[in-house]
Amino acid sequence: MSAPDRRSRFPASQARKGGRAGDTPLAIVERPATLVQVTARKGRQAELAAAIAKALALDLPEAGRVATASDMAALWLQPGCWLIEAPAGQRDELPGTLAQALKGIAAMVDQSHGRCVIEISGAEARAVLARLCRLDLHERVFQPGHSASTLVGHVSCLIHRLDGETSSFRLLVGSTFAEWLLDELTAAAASYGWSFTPAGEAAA
Amino acid sequence: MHLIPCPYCGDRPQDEFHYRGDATVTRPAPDAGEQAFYDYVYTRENPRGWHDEWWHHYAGCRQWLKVRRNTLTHAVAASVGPVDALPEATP
Amino acid sequence: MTSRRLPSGGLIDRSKTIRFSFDGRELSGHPGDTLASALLANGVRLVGRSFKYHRPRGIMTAGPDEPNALVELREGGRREPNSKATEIELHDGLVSRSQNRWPSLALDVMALNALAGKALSAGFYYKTFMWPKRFWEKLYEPLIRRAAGLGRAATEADPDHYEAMHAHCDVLVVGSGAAGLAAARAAAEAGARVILCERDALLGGGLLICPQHQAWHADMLAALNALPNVEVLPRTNVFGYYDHNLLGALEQVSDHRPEPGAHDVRQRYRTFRAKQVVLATGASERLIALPGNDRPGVMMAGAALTYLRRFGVAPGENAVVFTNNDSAYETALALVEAGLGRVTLADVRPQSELAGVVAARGVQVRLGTEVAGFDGKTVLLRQRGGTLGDPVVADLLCLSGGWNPNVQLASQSGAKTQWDATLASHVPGEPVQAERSAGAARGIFGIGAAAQDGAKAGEAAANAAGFEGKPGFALPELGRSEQPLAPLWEVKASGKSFVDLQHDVTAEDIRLAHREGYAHIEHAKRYTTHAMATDQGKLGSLVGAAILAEARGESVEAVGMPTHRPYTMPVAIGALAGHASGAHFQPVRRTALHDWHLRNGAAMQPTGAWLRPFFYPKPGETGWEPIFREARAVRSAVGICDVSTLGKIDVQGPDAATFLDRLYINSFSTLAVGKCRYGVMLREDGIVFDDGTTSRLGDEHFLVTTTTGNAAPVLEHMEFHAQTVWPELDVQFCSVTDQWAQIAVAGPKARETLTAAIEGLDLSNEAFPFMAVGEGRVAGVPVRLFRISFSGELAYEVAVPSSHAETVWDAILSAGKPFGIVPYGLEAMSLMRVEKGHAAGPELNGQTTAGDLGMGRMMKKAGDVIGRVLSGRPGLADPGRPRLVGIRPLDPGQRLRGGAHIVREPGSGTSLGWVSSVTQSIEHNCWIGLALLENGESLKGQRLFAVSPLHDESVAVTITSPHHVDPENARVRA
Amino acid sequence: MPARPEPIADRYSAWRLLTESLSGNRGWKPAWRKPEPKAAYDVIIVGGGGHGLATAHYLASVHGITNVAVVEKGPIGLGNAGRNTTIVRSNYGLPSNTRFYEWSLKLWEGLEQDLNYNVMMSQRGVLNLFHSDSQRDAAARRGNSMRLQGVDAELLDREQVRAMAPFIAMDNPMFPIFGGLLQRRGGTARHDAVVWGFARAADRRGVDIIEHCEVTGIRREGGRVTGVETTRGFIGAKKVGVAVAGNTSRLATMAGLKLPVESHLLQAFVSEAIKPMINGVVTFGAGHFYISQSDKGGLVFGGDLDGYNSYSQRGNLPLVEHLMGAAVSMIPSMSRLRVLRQWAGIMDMTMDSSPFICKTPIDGLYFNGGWCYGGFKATPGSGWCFAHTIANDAPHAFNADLTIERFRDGRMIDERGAGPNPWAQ
Repeated sequence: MSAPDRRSRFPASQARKGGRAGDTPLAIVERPATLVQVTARKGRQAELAAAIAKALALDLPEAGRVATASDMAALWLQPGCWLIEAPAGQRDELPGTLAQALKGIAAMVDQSHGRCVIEISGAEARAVLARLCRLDLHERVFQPGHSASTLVGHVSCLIHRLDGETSSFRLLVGSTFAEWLLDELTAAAASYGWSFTPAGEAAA
Repeated sequence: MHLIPCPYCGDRPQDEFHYRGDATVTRPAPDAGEQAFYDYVYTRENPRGWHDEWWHHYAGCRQWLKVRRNTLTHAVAASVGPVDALPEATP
Repeated sequence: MTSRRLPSGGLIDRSKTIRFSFDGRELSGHPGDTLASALLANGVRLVGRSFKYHRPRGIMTAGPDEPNALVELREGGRREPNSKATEIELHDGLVSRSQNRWPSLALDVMALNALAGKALSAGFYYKTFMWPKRFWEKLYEPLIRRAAGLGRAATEADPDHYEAMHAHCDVLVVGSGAAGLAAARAAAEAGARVILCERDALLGGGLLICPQHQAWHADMLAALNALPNVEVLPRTNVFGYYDHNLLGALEQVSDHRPEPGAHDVRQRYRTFRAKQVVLATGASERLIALPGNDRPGVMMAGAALTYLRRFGVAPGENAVVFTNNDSAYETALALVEAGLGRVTLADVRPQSELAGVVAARGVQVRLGTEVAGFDGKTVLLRQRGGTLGDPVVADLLCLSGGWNPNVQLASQSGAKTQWDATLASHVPGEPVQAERSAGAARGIFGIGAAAQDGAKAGEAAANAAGFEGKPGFALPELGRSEQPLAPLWEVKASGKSFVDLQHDVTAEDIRLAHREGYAHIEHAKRYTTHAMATDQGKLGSLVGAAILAEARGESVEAVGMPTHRPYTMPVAIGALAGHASGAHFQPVRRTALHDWHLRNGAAMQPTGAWLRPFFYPKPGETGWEPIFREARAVRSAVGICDVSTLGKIDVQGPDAATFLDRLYINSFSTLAVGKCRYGVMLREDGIVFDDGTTSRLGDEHFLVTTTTGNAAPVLEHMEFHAQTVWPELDVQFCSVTDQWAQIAVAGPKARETLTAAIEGLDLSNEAFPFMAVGEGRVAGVPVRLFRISFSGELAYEVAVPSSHAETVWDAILSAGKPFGIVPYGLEAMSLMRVEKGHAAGPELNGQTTAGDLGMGRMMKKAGDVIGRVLSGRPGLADPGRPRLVGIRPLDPGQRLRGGAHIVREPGSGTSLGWVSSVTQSIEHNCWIGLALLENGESLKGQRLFAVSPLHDESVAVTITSPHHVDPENARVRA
Repeated sequence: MPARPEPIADRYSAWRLLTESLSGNRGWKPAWRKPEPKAAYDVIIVGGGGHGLATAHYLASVHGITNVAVVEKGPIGLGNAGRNTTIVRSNYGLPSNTRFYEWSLKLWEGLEQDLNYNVMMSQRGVLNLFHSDSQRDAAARRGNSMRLQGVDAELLDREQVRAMAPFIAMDNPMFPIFGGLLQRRGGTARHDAVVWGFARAADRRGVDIIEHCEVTGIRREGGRVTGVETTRGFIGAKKVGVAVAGNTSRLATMAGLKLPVESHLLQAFVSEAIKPMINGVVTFGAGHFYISQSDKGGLVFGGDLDGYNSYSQRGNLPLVEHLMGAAVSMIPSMSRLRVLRQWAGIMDMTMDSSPFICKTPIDGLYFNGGWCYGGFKATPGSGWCFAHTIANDAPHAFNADLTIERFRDGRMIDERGAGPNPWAQ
């Protein structure tokens, strides 16, 4: 039998709203994913890129960038190290697939449960982040496809901007910090209003 | 809030980094003896001016950077990755 | 009390009335008023008492330079001392009180200090209060402390909220006078991202009192609002200029309201990271030291003009304007226009081309004249340098000693200030950071000239930030050029002439400091407390420096000025904390089982950044009862504990084993796949750094566990050595602390419990012995199983992908039900670890070696190990060092205390060591402990004393092995 | 206990204060002269801070050595002596420290009389709060060590802390107050007055205090020091004592020495003056925050180092944000008070956060440094022990362990166990 997958990092929480009933509220949505961290063995970076391209039809991006293909993405983490992001449904398969594809080429570590993915969007998304993060996220500087590992609400986060007309960002945070980060986000968004939607329970 | 130029991530606020001081001392060979290790761990030039030092980008790319920073003005002249060498001299 | 509100004029909304109170008196004003203008309009003249002599004081300025009009605002948790009435926007229901007086503002008994004035000269307290010795704390100091201070702090927590906000821009413009507005517009039209900060609620600075430039002012505001790349921030004072072109500011979001609206903050702490900065911070008018220059009725000339033009208030009935420069002539005219009885202008300069102009409009002009005294009713005029005075009836004395460019921010940025002889003041020097000053801030006065200078500065800043666009907008015409000012610092005549009104520092005090050898500006400042009050001496610091210069027989330039440091204006501490205080002070980590613990009544306690269950009390249980119950369950049956907070680091690569061999004093290359081993790592200085078990999951794959507190430091330690010391090693690692939740299952029934819960793993002692590692499934969830024990019982730890933690935890609980399984918390765990004699935090305290902890033998014979060499230093290798032992009281009824010291005999002052950890033992039914004891090995079995003078306790103890339970380790192998 | 010195001439007295006040305060003499340097001295002290001036005072008053110059690159007392948070205490846990700091505290207790200058030494107590059982045990270990050495210490429980300091938030979710270690004899003193008092007392005994005289070199012949090169020329000396805090490494380099010292930035803050709120000194285990209230009414507070080598005396915002957060978390009623001024000093941090007062490999050259952020409280003790060490060419028992060799020998005096990472101490 396979596990009933409780994907939310917010076990007690249902969808919530808070702050001022403004017309530019911040939408906070938990987006569970399959996350696999791959780190090239010494001098095997090219082979790693090739293997990932072969196995997932995904290019490994340069520093500070995100590469996407179909329903997958590769996020740069460190020199020689990327995070592969796929739909939550692949949590059981993807690690195995990659373990095979990368044998001897890279270290492969499942982080699907180690990181929580939080998407925020709304006209004031950047203004909310300006209260929590010291980076310049102005669209002139930080565009869709750009990513940065930095501090948000005093905790390490990987942040990247998504395409779309309303400004929206994704935050990947250590899962034991997820509730802290949610508190910081809702406090920072209080003057605009906010809504939070945790990941739904998956069917067993 | 200082800006530390990260060769991988660009200019980043100092609170993304952890400091580890003097990068001019290097760990001696295991058989180099007590005096060598004593100097590595304890004795410092502690210059008033340009100083090559370790900064760990813990909230970013997690690399140990060699940063040349002025201890009097807090200006930063250069930074390189863990195994790269900083430029010879800074005026 | 007669109203002094003029029939018309001013930027106030006369159609609305605002009620407020001062010292309990109900008064009224209009929107647009400050508390100060409203008080003046209501004829309030006396607003405060000075710091030392408690002299009566009135409103002196119309801005942040105010030394006198400090009031206590609001009530309860919102009570706020030392607010400047000149900076408070009037709002309905505002409650304000005068400060530092008793019993009342009008009658203040401390004013008696003034009688003793001569004895209370600068630094007098350094020379006295020394006899008799003991009287200082008992008598003198309490009196001084009660007399000193200004307002009172609140006694309750502040109900309001604050937040930080971090902005970036190409060009930051500070100040929105003519120069600032022009700079912002020029930079923005060039294409730059611009932020414009203004301390005031209204933009315009000097433009607000220049009717003739109203049109241009309005046009500039409209233009700036229309530009999408400009952010305008009123009520935002830039308080500091820091390294790397970062500036800090305070935005007063809600202070102009009775209280913040729901979801609004009171104040916002802002940082600006700017490519270029334009400082258009204007200038401040300076004081003239003369007898009585602190009386109610004395006001800076520019302030008087502001009250007349901006607030429509006449600050007096008959006025004398005393000046050494042109600017005050406009004040004289405005006073006449306002219909004051008699307006006299005394100019120290022998002639002035403006004399005729203002005389024609009804001002009595007295050239070559100085003011030799003021008593609140009459002003004593006399020929410059003369002796005979001629009294003029006046209740208002306006002073203008010239203007000081506000160089604080430029100076903070690192630019050395320069002396400008024509201004008799300092101007900003060569920039050190990417900044430039414009307008009055660098001594360029007059709306037209300042605007032109600002426009140039704005365009230059934009260009420097990489924007080439050409701004194009009209500038106001240049005004007439001013006549040179005649430097004037002090009018020497009998009576107290103040250079610092708030701290009651007189010209004579400065001279006394000089006579006593405190002649350096910093010494004189500290000795007299000149310019150290809440107004930061903006009015008089230069005057004091000039008087010191005269005493030293040197130029003011040579004397110099004290360094400018943050803050340009005092900043609320709560604002700088932002959101990060109280429960939000620093990040809180929660394990995947956090909610289960809460639902099941756990007593949660912080440990480092984590919240963890200390125990799970049952109804009626008190004190140690829940801890004993949980520990007994583990020792007698089985318990389950959330140990997810342990640091977990995944280490892979061909050189992983070699790498770990160098990190730990013991070997891991010899560890078999499917096994784990306890390891100890040292700092390079030979002191123990961390410990934990490391498992070999594959030839090239290890899982390291660290103590909860060291998870991050150990990872950084690994990264440092892998990246910089041994870059040739092919090893990869990352933290998996959050990926895996970890559950300890401990007790004689642990095997049965897990056997019932796990699939795919044979748990028999043969198949899965002590220190074995394996994989299986619990409730369908893939888990890793480790047979390790912290409690000293047969025990396992189950690692679970963290989202499944509760599923697995529940499954184990139900599997253990038949055996009476209970969840146990940190307290029971530490009880058992002390019984077992495992070293933990209190023993791994950064002062102990492996040898001290009885693990010296673990050091491998050969090979490079971090800390090996320096751990051989005589001081660390000394066999006499304190060593880990166990202690038990001879009388089982007596309690032990952590932090007690071990001595040979009660009363001995010689400590042989200290007690690091204690607990009540359920195995021995008495207190037991761990201690670090000099020559501990050789003292086993001896009787010594654990003394705690702090508790007045002395307990006879026996020294034992640290392993109070199962020293031969039979249970964990069972 | 060693004997007290003879009183100085030209004393301050109540009578003197009265007569002066009646004659317009015209009779006061400069607290210290501004002499030209002589060609040579028996002893030159480099550094006109509290420690250097105290050393000169005790050389003259205790050892009768008055042919002494104190050379200072700027005006006296404007380095760390004028930039600290004025805390005085001896609540150390390791005997080598307790011994020294307790002697210093004893000197503080008689300092007004010794100097005939009111340095406003005020023993209103120093209270160290702890936030967990293990922190309490560590505090008890320290307090008991003090008590065994005859130093006063008390362990307060929650309720005693609440009674003594009602302004403290007892139940911060992450930093609940478990209790505190109190040293009643601890307190504060007026930092500038300490400098001026020592300067005046030393001057009155014939010590030359030479300001605006920067040492540029240390002249040696045959392994023995012969004097110092300065911006005002060479000045000869039989013995040279260096007490320059943050600049210790620079002076060491002039003498060809390399020390286990790094210079780090420490910020301090003062609020607007308010009526009495905080009586003694309170320090929090959380975020290393400490606070007291000056006699003028300002809250004086500080915290951790900025955390990177620096000689700049320029503070930085990360520390400010953290510190103000700690302040409001621990003392919620501070929220609406305003911080008035911020400043920074350069700390000479050693690799175990304890100081050294000792001889060097060079004959006649002595070093006093490594004060980390604790130099102010040590001022009299440091001067007294340094004077003894210079006068006798051998340390006193009080500073016998405070050597530089201790690091080579592995006998660190590491109260906090932070190890050789000055930025983390």
